[in-house]
Amino acid sequence: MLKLKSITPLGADEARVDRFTGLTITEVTERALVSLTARNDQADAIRDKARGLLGIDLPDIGDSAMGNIRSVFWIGPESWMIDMPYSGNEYLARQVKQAMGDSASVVEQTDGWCRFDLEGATMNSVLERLCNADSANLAERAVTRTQIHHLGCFLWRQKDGFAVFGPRSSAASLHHALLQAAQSVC
Amino acid sequence: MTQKNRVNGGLIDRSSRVNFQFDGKTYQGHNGDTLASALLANDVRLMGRSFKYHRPRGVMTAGSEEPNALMKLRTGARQEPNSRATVTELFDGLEARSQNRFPSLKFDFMGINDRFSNFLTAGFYYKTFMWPRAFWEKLYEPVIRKAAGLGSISFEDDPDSYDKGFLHCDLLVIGSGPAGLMAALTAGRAGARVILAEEDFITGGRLNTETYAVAGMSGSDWARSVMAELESLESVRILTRTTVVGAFDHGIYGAVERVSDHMLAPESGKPRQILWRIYSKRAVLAAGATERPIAFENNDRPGVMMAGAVRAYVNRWAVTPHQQVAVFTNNDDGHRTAADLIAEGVDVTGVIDVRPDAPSLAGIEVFAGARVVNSKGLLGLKSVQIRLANGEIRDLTCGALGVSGGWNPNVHLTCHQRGRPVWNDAIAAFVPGGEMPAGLTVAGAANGHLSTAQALQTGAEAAVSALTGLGVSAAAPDLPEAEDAPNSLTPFWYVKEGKGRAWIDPQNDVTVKDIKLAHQENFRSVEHLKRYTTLGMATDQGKTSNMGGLAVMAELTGKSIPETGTTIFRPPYTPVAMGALAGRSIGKNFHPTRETPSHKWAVEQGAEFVEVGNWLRAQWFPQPGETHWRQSVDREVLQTRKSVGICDVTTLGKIDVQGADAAEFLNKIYANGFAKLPVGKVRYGLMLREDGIAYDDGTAARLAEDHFVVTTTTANAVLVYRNMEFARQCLWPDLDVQLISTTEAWAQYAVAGPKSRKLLQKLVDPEFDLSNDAFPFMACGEITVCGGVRARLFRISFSGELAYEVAVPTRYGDAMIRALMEAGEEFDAVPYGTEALGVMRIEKGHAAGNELNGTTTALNLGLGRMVSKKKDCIGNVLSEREGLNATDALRLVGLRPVDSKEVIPAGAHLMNADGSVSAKTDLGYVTSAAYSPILGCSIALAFLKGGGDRMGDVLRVINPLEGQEVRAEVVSAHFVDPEGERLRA
Amino acid sequence: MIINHPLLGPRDAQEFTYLGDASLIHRPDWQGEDASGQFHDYLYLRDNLAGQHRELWFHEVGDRSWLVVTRNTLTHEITNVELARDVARREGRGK
Amino acid sequence: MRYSGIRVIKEALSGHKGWGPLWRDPEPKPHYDFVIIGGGGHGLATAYYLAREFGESRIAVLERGWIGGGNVGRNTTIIRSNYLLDGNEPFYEFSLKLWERLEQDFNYNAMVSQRGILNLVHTDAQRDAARRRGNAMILNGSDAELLDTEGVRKLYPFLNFDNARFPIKGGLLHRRGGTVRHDAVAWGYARGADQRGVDIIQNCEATGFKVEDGKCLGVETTRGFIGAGKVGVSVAGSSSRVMALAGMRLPMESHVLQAFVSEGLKPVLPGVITYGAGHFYCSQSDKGGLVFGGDIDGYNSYAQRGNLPVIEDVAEGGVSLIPALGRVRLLRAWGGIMDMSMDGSPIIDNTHIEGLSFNGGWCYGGFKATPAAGWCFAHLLKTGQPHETATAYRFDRFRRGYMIDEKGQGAQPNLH
Repeated sequence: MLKLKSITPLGADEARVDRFTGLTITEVTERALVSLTARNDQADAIRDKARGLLGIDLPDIGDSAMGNIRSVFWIGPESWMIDMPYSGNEYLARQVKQAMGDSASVVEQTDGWCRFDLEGATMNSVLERLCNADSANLAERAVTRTQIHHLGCFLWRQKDGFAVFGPRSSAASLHHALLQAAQSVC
Repeated sequence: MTQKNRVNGGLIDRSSRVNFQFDGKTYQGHNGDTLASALLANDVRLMGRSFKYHRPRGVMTAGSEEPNALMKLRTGARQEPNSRATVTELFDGLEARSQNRFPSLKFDFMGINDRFSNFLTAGFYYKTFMWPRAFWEKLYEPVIRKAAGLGSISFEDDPDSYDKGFLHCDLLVIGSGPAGLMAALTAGRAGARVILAEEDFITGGRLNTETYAVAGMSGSDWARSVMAELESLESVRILTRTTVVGAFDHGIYGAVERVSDHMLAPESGKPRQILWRIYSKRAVLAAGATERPIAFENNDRPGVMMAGAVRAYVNRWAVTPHQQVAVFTNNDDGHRTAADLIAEGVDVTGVIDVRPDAPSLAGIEVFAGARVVNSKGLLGLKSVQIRLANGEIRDLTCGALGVSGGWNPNVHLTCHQRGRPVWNDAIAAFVPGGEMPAGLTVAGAANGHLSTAQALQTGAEAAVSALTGLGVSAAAPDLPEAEDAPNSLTPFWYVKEGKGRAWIDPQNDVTVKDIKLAHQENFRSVEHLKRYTTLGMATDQGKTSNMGGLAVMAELTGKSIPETGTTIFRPPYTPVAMGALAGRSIGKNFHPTRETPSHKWAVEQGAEFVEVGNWLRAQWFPQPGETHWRQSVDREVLQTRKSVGICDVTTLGKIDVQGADAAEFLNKIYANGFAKLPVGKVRYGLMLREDGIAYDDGTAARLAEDHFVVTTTTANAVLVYRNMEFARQCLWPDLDVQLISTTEAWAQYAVAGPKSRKLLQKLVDPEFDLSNDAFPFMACGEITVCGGVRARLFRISFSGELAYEVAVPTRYGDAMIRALMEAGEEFDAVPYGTEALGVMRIEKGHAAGNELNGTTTALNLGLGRMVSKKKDCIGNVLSEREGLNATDALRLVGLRPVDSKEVIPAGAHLMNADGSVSAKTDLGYVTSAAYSPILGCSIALAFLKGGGDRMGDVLRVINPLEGQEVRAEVVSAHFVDPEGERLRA
Repeated sequence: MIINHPLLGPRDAQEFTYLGDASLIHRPDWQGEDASGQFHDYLYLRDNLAGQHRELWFHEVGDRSWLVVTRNTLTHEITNVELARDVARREGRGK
Repeated sequence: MRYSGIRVIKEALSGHKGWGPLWRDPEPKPHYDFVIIGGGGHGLATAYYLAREFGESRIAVLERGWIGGGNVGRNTTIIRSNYLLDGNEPFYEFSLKLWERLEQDFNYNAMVSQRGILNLVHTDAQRDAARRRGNAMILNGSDAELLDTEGVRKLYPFLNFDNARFPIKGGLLHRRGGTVRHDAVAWGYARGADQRGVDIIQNCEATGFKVEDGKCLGVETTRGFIGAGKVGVSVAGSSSRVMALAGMRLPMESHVLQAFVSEGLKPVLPGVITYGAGHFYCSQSDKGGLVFGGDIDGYNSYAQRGNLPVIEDVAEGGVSLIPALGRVRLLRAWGGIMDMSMDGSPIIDNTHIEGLSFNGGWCYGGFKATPAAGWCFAHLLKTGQPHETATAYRFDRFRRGYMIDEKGQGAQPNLH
């Protein structure tokens, strides 16, 4: 039997890293994503089940909960994205669905997105050339949808930087936009 | 070359030497100069030509309101027409050229227009050039167009890049004069997030151009001291070279920062300009005021300037516009100009003050109650003729005349949301009023507070009140001691003496006479006046001229100025480069690109790509020896139908639908029924709009009782998702259903052709049975491939062959296409692109975008019976309207040329075999056409009136656009395997 | 424009897609009397008010909520924003 | 007074004393045979043709503000007859033919300039659609040519052919299309109507209709009641507001469309060009400004102003199509209110109230329709029957299912 080899959203074998004065842009590929949405009137039920499964509380609107390995961020009314290491979690959706039963709709989202992490002293100056999110004022853990180069993205404030999620098919366009803004600022 | 007109002092760096060119001649200036100040320093007064009469023109102002000194900057692809010399920062190597003249600025053939000015009055062109009719486009208009316009563009691609950015603040302060500085300081000290935007390349506004002391120091020094504090505050952001150009809804302002315009070219990777979108909670407009002229005969000569501009040149740039200067004024400001000139040793030959009680001025002759009635000097002012209070006419020698008719507050941004300014008698000017942009307050001269002390005070007050509105307490700083002279002005708009022309709008050549003519012809409303005479429509948008025109009209109608009308302004405040508005989204980056999972592999195969929305899809895969695309496409079709072909179909929208009521929900969304679809099955579905028109089709696969995957067409993925969310949230909010798009998450390949099962069996893990019994037509299931990679398999067919669509996680998409091709080698599997896909769907009579064109019903498509009448679904009620169910309604049919060598073009119209050809006899049109390699001829799908009854008829397929006519037979749209045996095999 | 999203706070209107009058929530009964006439009025006729206007916006580049926004069509001032699903339920929509 | 070159010379030599007002400002009379509400292009044209073609003279045009202040004064000046559908193309072709002899007809130079309109195509599907449209135009007596990429390059060599996201694959050229000096249209019709006895009454707002027994007897205005044999409403942008005075709800929404002009430039664009891959179309005025526009802002509005996203969107399209535009400066942006109808097509029809007729719903296509809309509305007012080119523009088409939907967007006004 053939073994399939994965490639990154930018079409390479290895994740890409771009370094500028005061900014590093790191492509992140080894994360698994699963969306979790409460069925009607089941929001409380899935909070309990999620706590049991993940060991963390589902975050409030616009927020995220970050554990050592697992994180969850809010994506819509009674809807969250679970973020875990890819390795060992190729069937994450199935596991989450089993835990949630009929109380939630669970959808595999891992390959729906590409992700670039931005870190460094100029990250806010770069982001202000890219999107209307008030990145300098985003609290740690906050997550927001925003538009970058006409693409709907998630912007997630983490401890030392930002994670930008964009649609995977447009990874090259998003990456190009990030690089141009970085060159402009750095 | 010496800088003959340079005087002492100023905010220029005399240690620097900056070389620049004007009309090919090299001059020197200093850092801190503008192009205009440097030209004046070099005694260059003639800087341009006017729009209509090509009259010689010199600089009139020292700011962005400049109507006259417009030039082409730079050369080659960076050539930039109509640039105002007054705001062009001087840099080494700057090349400027005059425009709208031929062959030279001093001698301009079109200057002849001035001789015929009596014929070229306002709107003369509306009354002539009508005969003969054909002459307009051929003769009159080309001549007019060539003569009109100002500067020219290079026609080359702009080599520079532009950024966009987004800023957030509590308080946006627009302008950094005394009012703006105090507002920013007040808010900054209170800890508010402040953005201070200044159009100029230094902050301070008129503090840099006046000689008054503030807090015991020069105005510019005081400004520097405030700036030092502001710069130390972390919450304050200072943007110089940044013009706030528009006030938009809800506190959003557009601002343009000129990052690199003071350099020969931008640094590598850096933008030329940035368009900032500023999200402000509150804003203070402290944009100052613009001085207005007094019109008199021949008031447009180079050397006639605003008095405040003369002061600015002397005090800030250490330049006198000429060695001999006179002043014409109706207020005390003109006297300041005279005093400042004298202080620098300039010969002031007189102050002409229309006020009989004009104050006297030491050392200068003040002509009280006098006026300027004419001027002399062809290419530059030589003298003015003045009429004294006693009626005596006298000539006064001067090479420059500073004119002051008072000051107009810069209300522009307050008008951007249709706010109408209100009249203020005290300063005889309009001040902000009416419907102001929410959250905007106005301070300083922009609000009619013309003294420095008032500006400082109102600036602080505006900030305090703005912050109070935000719940932030702020204290006004102690106000520094400053000039607080009362405003003494006698309104005076134009000199009535003289038969010649007195210019109101010097760029567009609108004179007092033109306004009189407009009045005579009943163009009396301000808007009619503007449109008829072109007053205020030039590049300066009437900043110095609108008020004058209004005042003349008011006098003619016998009404007051506010009764006559108001001047209102539209964005942008000053002209903005289109590049800045477009930013990075141009050229190849106009829209983001979407790549399919097989993109990298397809590139390696040498595929031709085509844009489908933002997607790039492989169109066909040329093989060595193929010289025409048709060869590739025919081969792909034939080989697919003969053996097996593989196509990336990832671009179809995929929406995951889950919930206890998912089936019921789909029953409402689709025209046909879904409630009874068994788990493990796929069904074709047709979606209607509420108006009964078919707008999308696709499939829904039931993966579990409470779980479906819906596919949409590539083009409508976003729209279908939005509509489904609307139905879920707004129409049936209690249905238990959840939606999320998964288009990107799966790489999906069609594997089509008689050998497709055999091929897939090599990749699908052995525990999954693909036999026709176990996995029949329209089956679906979750499987694994290649040793445990999770996947989905659908037995659906667009090609009409035995076919599957297999989906794997996108990261494996590249490996999957390679695996499929490798496994397919023994079957001579081919990849096929969108062209072959299109050919095969036409051969099968499947509707696609050309057929689902937003005006066709299920009935038109031959799918009328799919629309269930037994349930509620979007669109079923209105689909029953008579107009959509006429007996001769369009029906989808197939067409085959009678002569198989002929080609039917898509977009052709259908006519009966005999009879006339006209719109009235039009029977329909060809939607899609292709060459069918299986049938060996051109085939087409068409909408034909009453098409169902016309099978076998021969029609004329006409394409008069390209002179083509083909006879074709009406046939079933299902050209290949109409019974569908192949796909069930 | 800025729409004050009931869950997310102020958001640029550019993130939203506009549909139209909030009366589009009130889809008629397909089996009601004169259903065709009812649907015609529902789909095609508008008050098109110059003044306070309740209208539907979809947070397309956001949390995918449909909102009912009350906005003055003369001034663009927005005075109220609600989740459309709450409005729909309150105004009698169900399954 | 007739206008001519000779007259201009004579007046120039005698101090321009002979020029009189283009229209009078009369006091309203108590009664007219025809009262037209709305002194825009359509209303003035309606009055003009009622007088000129149908021999009527007791006509008044009521204008809330100043004539020509609505969409005829704030459009992008394009005229064309390049529609697809049967309900539309005969009407627009009629209109274009009227434009072609308008200036001689009303003796005013409105600068009707047929310099050609080019609609670019970027995909095969667009080319198919352009072919269908071009053929429909030709069948209706209009003109069309299908150009390939090289054909486009010959006309506009400076477009983005080599670095485009969506390459130019050709275009549909409509040579008789072009531009007109928009304000002059209003003034020309006003002058022509005034000369034929029409009372043009500015600063006169309609505040209500007097309806008795289902018959409209006249109009209440800010300047008193004005009786009328027949009332025609032609108030694009305010249609819903005015017809609400008669108790009617219309199949339309009001939306803002922004338009733009650049600084004056020496000749750049010979004709009108429309981008097929973005929201941008552009022409150049005789004064030298590039006049361009794009999409509507997309939300209901009566505010006559728009917002930044659409300005940016238009600029992106413009610079993507014409890279040299990057250094051209935008001088002015403005907004107008459009009657966006439910299928993108207009209504010229009687209402359920006898003696009250309506003309509106022109979306952003009203300017080019001005002569034919005036003519057809005059025809309707005079005869009670629709003109033969305007038979499809009825109120009941939505109820009966005969929409005229050129864009195929259905009942969503902001997409038309």
